[in-house]
Amino acid sequence: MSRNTILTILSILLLFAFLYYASHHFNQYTIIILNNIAITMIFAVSYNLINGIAGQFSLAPNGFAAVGAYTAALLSLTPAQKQAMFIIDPIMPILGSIHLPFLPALIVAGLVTAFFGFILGFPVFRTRGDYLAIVTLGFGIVIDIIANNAITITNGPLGLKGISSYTNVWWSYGWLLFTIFVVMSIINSNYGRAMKAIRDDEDAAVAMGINTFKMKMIAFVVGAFFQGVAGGLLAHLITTISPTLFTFFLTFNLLVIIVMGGLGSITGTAISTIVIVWGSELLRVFDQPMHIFGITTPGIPGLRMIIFALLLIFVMIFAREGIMGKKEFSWDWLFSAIKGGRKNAK
Amino acid sequence: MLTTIIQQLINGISVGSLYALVAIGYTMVYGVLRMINFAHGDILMVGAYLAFFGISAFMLPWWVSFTTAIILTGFAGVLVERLAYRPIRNANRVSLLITAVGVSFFLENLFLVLFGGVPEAFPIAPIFQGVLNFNQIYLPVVSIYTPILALVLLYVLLYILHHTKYGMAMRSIALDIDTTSLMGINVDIVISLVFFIGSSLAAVGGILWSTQYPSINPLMGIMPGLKAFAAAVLGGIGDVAGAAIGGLVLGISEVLIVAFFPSLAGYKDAFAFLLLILVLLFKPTGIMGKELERKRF
Amino acid sequence: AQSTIKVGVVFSMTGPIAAFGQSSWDGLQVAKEIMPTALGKKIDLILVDDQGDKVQAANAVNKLVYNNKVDAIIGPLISGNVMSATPIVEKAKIPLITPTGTSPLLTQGKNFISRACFIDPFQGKVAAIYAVKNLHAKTAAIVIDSAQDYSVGLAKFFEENFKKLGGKIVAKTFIQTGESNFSAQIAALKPSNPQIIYMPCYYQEMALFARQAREFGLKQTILAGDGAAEAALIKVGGSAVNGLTFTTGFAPEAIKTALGKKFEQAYMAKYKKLPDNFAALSADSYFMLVNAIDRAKSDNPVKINTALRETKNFQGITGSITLVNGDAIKPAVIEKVENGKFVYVTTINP
Amino acid sequence: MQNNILSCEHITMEFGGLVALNDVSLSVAKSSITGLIGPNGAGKTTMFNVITCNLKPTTGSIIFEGNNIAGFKPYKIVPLGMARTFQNIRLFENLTVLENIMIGFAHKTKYGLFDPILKTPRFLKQEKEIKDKALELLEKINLKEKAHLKATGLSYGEQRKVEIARALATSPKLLLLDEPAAGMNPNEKIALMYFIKEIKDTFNLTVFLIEHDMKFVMGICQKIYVLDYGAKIAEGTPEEIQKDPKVIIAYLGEANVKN
Amino acid sequence: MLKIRNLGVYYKLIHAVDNISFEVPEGKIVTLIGPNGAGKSSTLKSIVGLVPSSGEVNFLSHNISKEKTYQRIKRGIALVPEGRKVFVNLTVLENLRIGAFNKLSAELEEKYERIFQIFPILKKRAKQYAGTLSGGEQQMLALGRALMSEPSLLMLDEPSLGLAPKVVQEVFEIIQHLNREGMTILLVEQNAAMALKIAHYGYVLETGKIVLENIADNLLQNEDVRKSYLGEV
Ligand SMILES: Nc1ncnc2c1ncn2[C@@H]1O[C@H](COP(=O)(O)OP(=O)(O)OP(=O)(O)O)[C@@H](O)[C@H]1O
Ligand SMILES: Nc1ncnc2c1ncn2[C@@H]1O[C@H](COP(=O)(O)OP(=O)(O)OP(=O)(O)O)[C@@H](O)[C@H]1O
Ligand SMILES: CC(C)C[C@H](N)C(=O)O
Ligand SMILES: [Mg+2]
Ligand SMILES: [Mg+2]
Repeated sequence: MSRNTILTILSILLLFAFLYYASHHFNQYTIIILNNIAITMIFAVSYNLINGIAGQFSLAPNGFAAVGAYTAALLSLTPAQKQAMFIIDPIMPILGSIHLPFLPALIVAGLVTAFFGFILGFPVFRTRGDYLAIVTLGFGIVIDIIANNAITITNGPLGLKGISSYTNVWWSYGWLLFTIFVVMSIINSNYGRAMKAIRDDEDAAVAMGINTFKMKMIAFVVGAFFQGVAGGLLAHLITTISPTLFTFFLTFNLLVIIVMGGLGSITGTAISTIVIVWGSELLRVFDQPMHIFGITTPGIPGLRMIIFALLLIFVMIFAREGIMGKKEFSWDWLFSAIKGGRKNAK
Repeated sequence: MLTTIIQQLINGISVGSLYALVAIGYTMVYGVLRMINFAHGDILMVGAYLAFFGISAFMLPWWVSFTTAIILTGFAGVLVERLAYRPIRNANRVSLLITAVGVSFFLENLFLVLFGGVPEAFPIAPIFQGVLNFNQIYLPVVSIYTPILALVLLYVLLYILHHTKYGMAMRSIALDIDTTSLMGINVDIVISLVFFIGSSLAAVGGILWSTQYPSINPLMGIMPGLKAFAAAVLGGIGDVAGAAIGGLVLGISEVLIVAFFPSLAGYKDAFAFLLLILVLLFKPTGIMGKELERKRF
Repeated sequence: AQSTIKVGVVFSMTGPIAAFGQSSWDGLQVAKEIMPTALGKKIDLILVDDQGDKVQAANAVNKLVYNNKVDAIIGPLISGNVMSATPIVEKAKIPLITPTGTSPLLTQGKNFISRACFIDPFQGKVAAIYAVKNLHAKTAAIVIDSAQDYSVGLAKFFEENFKKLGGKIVAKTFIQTGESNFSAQIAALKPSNPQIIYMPCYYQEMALFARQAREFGLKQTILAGDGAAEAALIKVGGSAVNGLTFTTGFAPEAIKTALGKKFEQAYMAKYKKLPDNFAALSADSYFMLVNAIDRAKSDNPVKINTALRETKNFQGITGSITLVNGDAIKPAVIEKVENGKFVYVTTINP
Repeated sequence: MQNNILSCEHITMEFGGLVALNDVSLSVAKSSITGLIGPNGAGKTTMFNVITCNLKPTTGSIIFEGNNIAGFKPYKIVPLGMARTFQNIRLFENLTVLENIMIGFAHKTKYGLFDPILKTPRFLKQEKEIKDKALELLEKINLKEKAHLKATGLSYGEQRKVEIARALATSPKLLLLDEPAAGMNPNEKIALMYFIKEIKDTFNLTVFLIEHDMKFVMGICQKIYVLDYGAKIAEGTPEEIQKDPKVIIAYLGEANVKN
Repeated sequence: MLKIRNLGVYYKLIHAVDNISFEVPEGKIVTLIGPNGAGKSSTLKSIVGLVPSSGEVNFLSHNISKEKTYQRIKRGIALVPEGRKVFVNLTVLENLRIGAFNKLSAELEEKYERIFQIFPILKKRAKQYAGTLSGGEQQMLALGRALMSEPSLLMLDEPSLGLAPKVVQEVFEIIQHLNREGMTILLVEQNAAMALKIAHYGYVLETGKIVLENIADNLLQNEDVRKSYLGEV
């Protein structure tokens, strides 16, 4: 085994040790945030495959997340729960009786979402640039509206409640590692190179004999699969889903994350996910009464978002290439940096 | 039956021209900066609030209040461009988009903090009051003004764009900012002008919108913004006349769907976007749109 | 064990039903001024905004339970949001009392949910009786907000009772929270020419719907539920809501208890207006909670919950309250909008 | 004609009302260097786009090694043995020089999506092969030291070479070059001429090129076609073309003709 | 007319132009030659303020280094940018019109006529979108557009790039003609032989530095120049 493999395995073990400690000693709220980080990272890493690596400006993740979340939730809810919940119209009979354990439910959710991605890919990849963004944005909106109206499937705007909270740090970080592994494997292969070529110059990529449609489709479908899974994990974390959860805001958050981390950099995505998820949690103090210099200000709803928006605009103005640019972390890089640091120290 | 159809058609045109008005401003900014200005809907909200304060807080006559609101909103748009968009004018598209959404959040929440989330009742100007009744066909007076105003403003805008030198500058900026400044043109001023016009149009839209649905709140801009965006794309984003057509098509089809397929009522917004996706499939640049930047081999 | 008792508050301070949250919060603060302590400990209110959204409500409750470690929760205000918060408090064993969530499903099979208000089967029945007896309606149209559990449920209870009393539902149409253009729904209703329109929705949509309905020549009485009991209805609806009649849990005119009088005075002094349904019920929730803590002689959430659910003949602002399985059995009040004001019509006992 | 690797027959290409190519027929002999010249807007690049199937001609057929390829998907042309460069250099900006070249081998990889995920021997072996071959190619063009630089960090002339090498990586039989010498100074042009001749021999290629620099074209091509307003106005050896009065009037101008 | 002192242009880490100084006297043609990436285009762009630069740019005895691009243009400088950059979505006539953006519209007709005299083909194409012109026509349009502002200093960036030999010939003739009518010209070219033939004075730029300057004819005779830029081995 090479040094790098050993180091990688060691750090994964370290992560698991941390998670073990966390799940026994941290309070539930912190654990929810830890889960949130992992799930958001799954979303963001897979989203970066299509947006950052293949360079297709898709705005579809909220739609995919919805498909995944609803699929997983409908599969894992018990028939009795479903019967009780559908008060406007009864649930579709097939869906009403089906019941699966968590893991199969997640995998089916991923597959169903990937299938949506596949179908959607046909119209989407007829367009480019802003129009592609718009078509995928439209997809998200259409999914939202279907979720609101296909009442026999989704229970409409009332949403699904009482989903079992299966998601824990093991599930979410397990899936996260798997996602990163798969996405990195693809990036570091001929597929990834071809996707990057398409991003830089699509016509030139065609001239190199690359089937650009196929490559974009692969990025899209693989991304959709993991976003579906992440949606499923999310549903089983917060236990209540309704169409409002899957609005453009979700996509927007991911977009901020991948741009802030550096479009195309998985390392950057990981870092900025932590910054954003944790950071917006910290910002919550602004929504609560604050005690500054002995004066107590009442909690002001909205203040947090104002600050978030302002920070966002500042980041866009001052950090255009993102935290990592298009670079990735690697052990070699780390060691040479340390060596370089030593040299400088002398 | 015929009454119902006519009634619904009137409703459609009235909503549609509202969409059109907002869409025109949307598309104008896009046409010049190639930027989807997600904050456009919120600018509309700002316009509505300003008009509201003019009448309710400062007791101004409606027309003074409206004109002031329209002008002030125009300047608000200029300010947004100056502070948020200009510093990243040369950045990539995604950063621009994110900044625009950031501005949108900022405006929504600023108004939320300042004025609270409780809706305010928008005062209806005397000329917009009342409903005409022709044989069981009801025609609210606003619905007469809206299409007319939309048409007039569209005409004015097209004139500016195609028959004045500033309009020409706007079109050339859309293509290449640097080369435009090489013509001795103060690009910043021209872009400010675009934002002024676009935002003033949003204010007009906001006032009319609030007159038809007289409850204003800080989040009121989201829906019209989204609809106008769909309309703008439907018509071919960047094309002013297209935006107007897109708005009408959207408004009418929306109303007709609910009227004649009541069971599909909930899908009316989906319809807008399905229509849009379909149009893009067969004409990837919208109804009136031309291909934007085509890389030549 | 802590020096203060922490009570989480989940209200909708922004979003489509922000007015509910604002009124409720006003009422709650007055209540706290009246009774600032329990067991001799200061009570700390921690407000989190749920933006009127189910998912946000679940997030808010999560945060209160696990981050702020509250001992009890007041809110959310609307049924859908209560439902999404329920699994969290049931699991964490923290008592939750909703001031105004009226759906019967909220407490069914639950151990930690209570409420200060009546439930919808009763409210729907009262409305149906009023429609038939007082408004002499034989036909009705129903407008349902399909985004709200409350609306869907209440519409059903009204329909059942109205039919039982010989009435006929001639049209049913759906709207959604946040919409503003109802011309299509109105045009669809119009041909059926109902005698009344039953609209168990929230104030914002109701006001806009009423305006547009009047513009398109629909003159029928609109009958509604407690979602109408908010001043913003009149502010937005203007003259179009004159005549709108609704069932609700409270009217200042119906105050009889000592606590009620005291509250009314303090509220008047602070806000220069009369308390409304939301202020009163939120305050009642608070008083019930304080009362339960005192009876439990402990700030242990499970013990508080047991005491709370055993509340009997508590003399609250809105009358004598007894909880059965967390549900309050209470009279309903009928109010009406007249010349831009809410006017008390009558009280109907269960 | 068996020794023609490419022949275009009666190609007409219309854009809306504009006739960019009007019934043009031409053929490229195996192992030759053939030139295509003509005034700006004559339709030269359009002709290339038609040949590489980036455009579908309104009428006409393109016979490449005996098969009519008109209407093929453009990416399917490369495996048949045709590669091109662009009028403006179009390298993949964010990839290294090495990766740029590796892209040229992309169409030949034979592993599926699951191979890289499972790290199968097939995947590892092919990746190594591709990398080795790409390095080999870079060595041939003396750019091995710059393999790990971003492509945009190279000088213009070097970028041109990388672009050509990238095309070579696809193992073409026919190489199409669109104004390869544009933007180069006379010395660089001469170097490029030698380079093209050299790769033609080492890789046993046929080259078809567009160029406005007459020294270049005349110095390198065995046969030249001349387009004007979308129509072929002349064909022949460099000597014949230089003397052709039609070409002089349309393209060269009196002053450029050495007597 | 134009005096450059210690001009420097940086792009992040790349030092494209390194402290150069040179002059363009009134009424002359001065040419700037050099290999690819020498910094020629960067120099021209910094003179009109399109890229940030250090040092001093003096035009008609005014220090214009702090001015915005449009202000410098208004002073009477025009640049025909590399790659023509005509506005493809405007018509030929509109392209000309925008060239004279700051001029009174009363004089427009005369101005158009002057341009059409120099480039008769543009008159035929007047109503066409510039995007549909051929490369040579676009180059003429770019020149015409620059002339519309009646600049006292005309700067051209590789006007012969990608043009057919015949058109190259024409373009150079026009440049000379304009100069004879009194226009000062700063010409950047790869085609050093042609450029030096029509210029009065020349500078050779290599990796951001001026390595050689002289009367154009002398440069033409210079051994190094002949070797490096004229393709004579
Ligand atoms: N996709 C297209 N749509 C419309 N017109 C086009 C398109 N592609 C090329 N043309 C037009 O076809 C004509 C021929 O263009 P082409 O690019 O082939 O010329 P060229 O011979 O390569 O010229 P140059 O030497 O300047 O590169 C031009 O008039 C051009 O504007
Ligand atoms: N916008 C830019 N960003 C980064 N580097 C740039 C930029 N523009 C030019 N450069 C770099 O600056 C240097 C000088 O470029 P410049 O375009 O001025 O050269 P030039 O002499 O005009 O070359 P050419 O003859 O190829 O046009 C080159 O190394 C180039 O890569
Ligand atoms: C605020 C009230 C109108 C809430 C309503 N009773 C509900 O249960 O949703
Ligand atoms: Mg060409
Ligand atoms: Mg240059």
